[in-house]
Amino acid sequence: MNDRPRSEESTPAFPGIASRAAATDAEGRIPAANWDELIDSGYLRLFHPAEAGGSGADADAQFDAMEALARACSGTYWSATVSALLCGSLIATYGSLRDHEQLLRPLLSGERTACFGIVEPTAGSDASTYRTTVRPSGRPGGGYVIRGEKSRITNAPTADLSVTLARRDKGPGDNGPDWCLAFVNLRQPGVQRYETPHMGLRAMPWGGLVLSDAYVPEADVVPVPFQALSDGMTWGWLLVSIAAIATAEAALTASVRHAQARVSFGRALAHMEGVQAQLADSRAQLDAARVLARRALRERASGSPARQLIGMLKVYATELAVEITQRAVQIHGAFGVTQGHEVERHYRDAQMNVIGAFASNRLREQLAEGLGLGPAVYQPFDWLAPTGLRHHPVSLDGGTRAVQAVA
Amino acid sequence: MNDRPRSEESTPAFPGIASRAAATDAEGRIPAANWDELIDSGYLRLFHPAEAGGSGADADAQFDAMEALARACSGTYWSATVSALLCGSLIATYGSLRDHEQLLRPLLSGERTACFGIVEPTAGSDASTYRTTVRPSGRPGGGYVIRGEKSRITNAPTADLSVTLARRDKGPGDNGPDWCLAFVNLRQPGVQRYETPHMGLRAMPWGGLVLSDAYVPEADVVPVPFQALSDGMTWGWLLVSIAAIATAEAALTASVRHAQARVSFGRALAHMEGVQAQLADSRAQLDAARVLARRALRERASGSPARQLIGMLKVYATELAVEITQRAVQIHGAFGVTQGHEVERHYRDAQMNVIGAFASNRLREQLAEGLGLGPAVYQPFDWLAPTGLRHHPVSLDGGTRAVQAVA
Amino acid sequence: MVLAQPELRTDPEAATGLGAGPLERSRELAGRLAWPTTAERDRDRSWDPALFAELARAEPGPSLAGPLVPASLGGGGSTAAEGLALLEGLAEGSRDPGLALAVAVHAVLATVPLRAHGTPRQRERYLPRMASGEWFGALSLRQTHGGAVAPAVTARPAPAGQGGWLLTGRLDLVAGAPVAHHFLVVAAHQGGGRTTFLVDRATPGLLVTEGGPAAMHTCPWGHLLLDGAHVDDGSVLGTVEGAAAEVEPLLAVLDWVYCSAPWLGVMRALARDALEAARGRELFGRPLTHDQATRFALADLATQVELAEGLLRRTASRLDDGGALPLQDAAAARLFVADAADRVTRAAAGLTGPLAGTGDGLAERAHRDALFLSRTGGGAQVLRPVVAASMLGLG
Amino acid sequence: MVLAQPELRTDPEAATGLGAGPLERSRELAGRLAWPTTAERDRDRSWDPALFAELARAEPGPSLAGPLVPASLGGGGSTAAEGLALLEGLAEGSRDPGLALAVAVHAVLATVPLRAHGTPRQRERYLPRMASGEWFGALSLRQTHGGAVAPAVTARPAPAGQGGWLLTGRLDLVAGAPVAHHFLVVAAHQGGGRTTFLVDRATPGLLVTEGGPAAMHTCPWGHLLLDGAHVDDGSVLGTVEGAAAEVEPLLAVLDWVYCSAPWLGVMRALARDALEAARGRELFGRPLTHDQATRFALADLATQVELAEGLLRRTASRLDDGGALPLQDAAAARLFVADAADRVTRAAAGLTGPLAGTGDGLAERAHRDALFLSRTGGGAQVLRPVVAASMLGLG
Repeated sequence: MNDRPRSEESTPAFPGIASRAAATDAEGRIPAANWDELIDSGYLRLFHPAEAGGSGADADAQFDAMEALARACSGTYWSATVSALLCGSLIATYGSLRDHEQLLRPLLSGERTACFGIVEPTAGSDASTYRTTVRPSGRPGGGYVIRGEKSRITNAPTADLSVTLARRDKGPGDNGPDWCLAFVNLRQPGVQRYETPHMGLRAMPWGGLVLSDAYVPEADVVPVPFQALSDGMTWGWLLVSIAAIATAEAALTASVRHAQARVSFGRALAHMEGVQAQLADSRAQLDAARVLARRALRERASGSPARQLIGMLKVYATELAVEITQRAVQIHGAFGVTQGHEVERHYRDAQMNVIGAFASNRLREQLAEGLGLGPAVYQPFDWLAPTGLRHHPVSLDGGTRAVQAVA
Repeated sequence: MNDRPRSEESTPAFPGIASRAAATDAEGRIPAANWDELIDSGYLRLFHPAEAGGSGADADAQFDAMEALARACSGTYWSATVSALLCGSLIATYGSLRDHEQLLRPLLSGERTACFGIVEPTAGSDASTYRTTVRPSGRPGGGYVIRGEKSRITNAPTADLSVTLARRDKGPGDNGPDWCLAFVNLRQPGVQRYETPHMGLRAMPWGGLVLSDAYVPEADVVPVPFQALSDGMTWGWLLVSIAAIATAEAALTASVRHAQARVSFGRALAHMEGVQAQLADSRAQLDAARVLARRALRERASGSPARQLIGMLKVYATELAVEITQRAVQIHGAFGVTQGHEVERHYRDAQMNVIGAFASNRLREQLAEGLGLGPAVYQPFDWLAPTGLRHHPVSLDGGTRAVQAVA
Repeated sequence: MVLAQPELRTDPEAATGLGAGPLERSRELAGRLAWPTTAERDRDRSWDPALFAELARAEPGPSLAGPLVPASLGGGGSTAAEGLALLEGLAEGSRDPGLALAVAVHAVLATVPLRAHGTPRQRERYLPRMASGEWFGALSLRQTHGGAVAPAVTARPAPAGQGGWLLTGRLDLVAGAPVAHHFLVVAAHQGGGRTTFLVDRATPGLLVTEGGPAAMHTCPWGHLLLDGAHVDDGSVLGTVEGAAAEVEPLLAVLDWVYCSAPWLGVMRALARDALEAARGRELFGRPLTHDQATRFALADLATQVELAEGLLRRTASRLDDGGALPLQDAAAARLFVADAADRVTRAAAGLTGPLAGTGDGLAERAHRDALFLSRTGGGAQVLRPVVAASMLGLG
Repeated sequence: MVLAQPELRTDPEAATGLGAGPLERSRELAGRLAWPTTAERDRDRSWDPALFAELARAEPGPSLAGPLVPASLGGGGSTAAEGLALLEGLAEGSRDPGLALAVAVHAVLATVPLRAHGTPRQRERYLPRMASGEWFGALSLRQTHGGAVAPAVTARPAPAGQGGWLLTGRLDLVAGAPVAHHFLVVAAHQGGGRTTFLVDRATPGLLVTEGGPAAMHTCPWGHLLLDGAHVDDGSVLGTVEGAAAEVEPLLAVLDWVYCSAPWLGVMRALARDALEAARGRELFGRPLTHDQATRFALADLATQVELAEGLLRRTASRLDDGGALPLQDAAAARLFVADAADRVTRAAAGLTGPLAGTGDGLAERAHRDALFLSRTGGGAQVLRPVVAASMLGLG
């Protein structure tokens, strides 16, 4: 059933990356050997057509490879997939092959990596608060400079290139969009970075970029209407969803193995109905998530935005993975909270996927809008007092008004 | 309402311990200043009467102090409370003040700490697999020696004393119990220890003891029927439950603060009904847990075993705390998974309480027994095949039998 | 239909120090008088006035019709905690959430606002007859959570000379309507302020019709149609335009606490039924009690009951201790109890209903009625903001 | 009662590539023929033979009475996936889970075992008449999960000379019993082996009585009492003592997949109702659609529908692709759909029922019937071990 993981023969298994996963997590960085293996496997090329330097795999093959890599090492998966799939797609979609092939090809060959510079320190997914701005450099050769700070960005501490969301400093008569993507070379003066230590996905580089008038060639500033960008972002939701499915599958597999091996009170855990119930529920839920994920990836890969479907998937799969890794910790008992144990890592990793890209509740808002409920309407929380339901200590003998002053 | 945390005036707030909590977690050990503060606060004396060197606080005062300390630093709380409350109570209950006052007093004064050596490497809570044994030393001066390994024990890496569950090597004619508690001095040859790194409660010392014929004076080996021990263990369940409540309360308080401060899409999170719903559900559930906890502690402190009540509390409060810390991570977004942030610590700590002492599902088994369902009956999982519901790929055209051989 | 009498459990009050008594007595009474006809009354959606009269006059012990009415006015003079216990026992013994709701509305929700805010004249006129069960008081469950929903009834001053007020509007979900002597009605004035009125059934311009929700069939339900119904100044309960500070928050607390109370009894009955059902069934050739997943479900079910009991009783007892209960504590308790009732009814129905077609059908009725519980008192959409407001300092 | 015709949604099959058709046609048909009387039939627990006849003979398109019967035998000749879609549409259009269950039992559960294991003679005798709706086939939902529950019917050889078998025992939960022409009955032999029999209603020694569970009121329910009922050798379906390898696993898969199918339609209808209800309500003077918690609930509800659809359709389509479906995949799908139905009915009922007393009462009926879904097919207590067995290599 192709909503189960494929057999090992047909899917790259990343054995080296898998064997190093615990150490990679403990050290908090991706070893060079992982990148070598990624390059050799052809993983980075899967998502793009031959003319861009890719191998143009079909959606199911992409899915299998993504899940296999994420199962081997979720931190490595995030880093590689943000670069090759998400940033690669943003460049291919909003840039042009003519102008930006030289940016895209090194991402697919693995010579370089990219990050998607979107979030800023002041707020999460609310773009209205973003301040990073691109303006003409004023230098003789033309071009632009970019200034601002991006934070909590995958690959920011190590990437060569940032696909950066920025405001455009529009001169008079410029009727273009307010926003642009700036493809910023991070190997230049005017770029500072920092790392942000994080609970899970420890191997994944994560942190901030401080851009102090870093230079951007004219061709690498692509004006984009903000709404048009949202389709590009769904690649991020999708890659995170598949990370979650892989982490859940890994935790479930470990749970089955532990249940078969572990004896308590004279019986292997596998013989206990309570354990069976946890395994079966996880299996059914994960199957459902995987069917939805394959469908979403197929639709997305065929060019449909599939926004609603991918949003549903992101919310469900990431929260489910937290639940399944929690069950795995419970089945493993003290082993599951011992550092260095696979399940302890999955538990920390799983929560990162809920937060990563758009967080669940932000996505739920968008899903509701997609259901025809209209955009979110915020109203100050001041509508309780007139109803008589605020600040009224109540007494059976009518002390209401007397006590009210105190409240 | 005394099922809410008391105001700061009436409860020791452990300000120094609280201020060091993040650093204590990051360093993975409890600083000496914490022990000084604990001693000065009188915390360690609360749980025992004056004749044993304690201050004999009532149950509500004990509860308030426990919650306050656990909110300040859960790792410090675990270590201190396992020593003074759990080990202290085991010594007081199964030993005698005459023989063991000299063991108990230093635990309450803070000069020494103790661990409860129960679990062994082979299995979790299944005592039938435990092999640690006490036998007569054969030395001229009499006394006993103890041999075996205890693992995943709070305070094992640092304690001075182990209250150790062991089998008795019974000579002919010895009709005493098969089990004993041995109060083992850990500052002697024949004791080795190791640390086990763990996901949460990092400041709490956790690890193993290898006892190689360590000496135990005759008076410090207390034969106890196994059943009688179970009442002593409920102190452990209770202390873990209160840790969970404190961690949940801390995470909830942080969530309220963050919701008030954090602006997204032009509104503080506090004005969003989705956030309000999470806060309100947490509040109601935590209130219910705290009412049950106070009742359980009152009953236990008054001498009732309150086994069923404490078991229910342990299951509910610890799983609830995981849920509430998860909601807190979600409300905090990326902040909640950044190392060094309070909520990231609470999230890791919360899961330890589910596993610590008896894990939830083991307790559910005991609760079921307490409901009159009889003891757990394990039966090999071999009862599906005869029903026709195993290994039958089914075809609408009757391929069942043909395919069956393949399955 | 042959059914065993509900098995009695030792009174939990004895353990919690509330003093033995009201719960056990009311449970015994309800088990004897009400339970034999519960399934039938539910099926026929019928109300038995004789049964209510018997419950109201039962001796000894606090009256079920007016436990919170002072003894000097003919009531039970019970504490708030005792009142809670009476409703718990009533529901546990009768295994009838609808009957218990009808009694809670009459005996607490319609009564306490008179005790708290009535003039001496109002108290003397209504409370003794309500406490005896002679006069049934009713109100709409749409009006027990303040002005969260737009007021359905308006008040305008009666023409000069006539005095008093003219009330116009419709109210549904009126618990007790078909049998009530009078109604508590909150009406909005043109300026937005709201006033509570005592409206006698005989008021001209008031039409009472039958009909109710798809749940709680044993509670008598109806609608009120007020078409310029004239009430005099003496029918104002509390202050004119004072409802938002007087009767409305009180009604909210009373609904959240006392309409939840029966569910403690219902949950206990369901927990007992579920245990019995598990003991009686076999699966895969083994007793269901050997199935670990079933054991876990029963353990969690018992835990929910214990938690809900503890929280709700603690909340009610605060009305005795300090005399004033913050609204948000009552809302938190209701939020918890409604959720627990949902969990417990589903878990119990998973073991006992709806396949059997035997027994008195409590599993199915409770599964249906728990949904009603969760939607009344404003539901989570009202309760959560009330709780959150106090946490956030907003609202 | 004035109700709007259920709003039609674009056929989701068009998007998923199943080919436009069966779902939409069956939904339209059921909306036109069945839905106007659904609330009434539920209230009266009635079965309308004329309605079934109309659904069975409706043209064009696959027959609702025998979609999976080969066209050569007068059936619809549909694929497994199309059969699923027909039942989805039937339930969505009729808003009647009970009617859809009755049709699923007759048209799939009672039919496919004949297609799969019947002799040519049996197939020719039964299938054309079943596909036309002339003969209704029935069985007990206690017998769709193998030998998990102890067999309630025993078979012993008839006395020498007579030949055949004598069946003795009782079966309840027989869907279709009051209107059935014949029954599938699994009976245990003394040695423990089990055989499937086709038992005609006219068989001497067979008594059919009416009566059913406290749910799914629009399905005709009954009990079978077999008192040494004599059946000849020609009534054996499959091999003697072969049920555990033949009909039992097949029935389990059919129940898990096809009795779940209607709930995809019911969930879609509920999701639509919940959206409408949220659009129509105000709370705190604001449209409920502005309430973030309500929006979240609706988003999760829609997600559950999408997940359940995807998993169940994928499972059914495997019966077309590969021709053999592992039991555990069907069990996992049922486990998921029953849970989704529970979540969706509760969420929808939280927005639409049971206060209103308006509409056709789908929220309340579905809330009641989803409990039935979760308890049949063996319930989680059977489904989970089946799934776990394949994961663990045990069982």
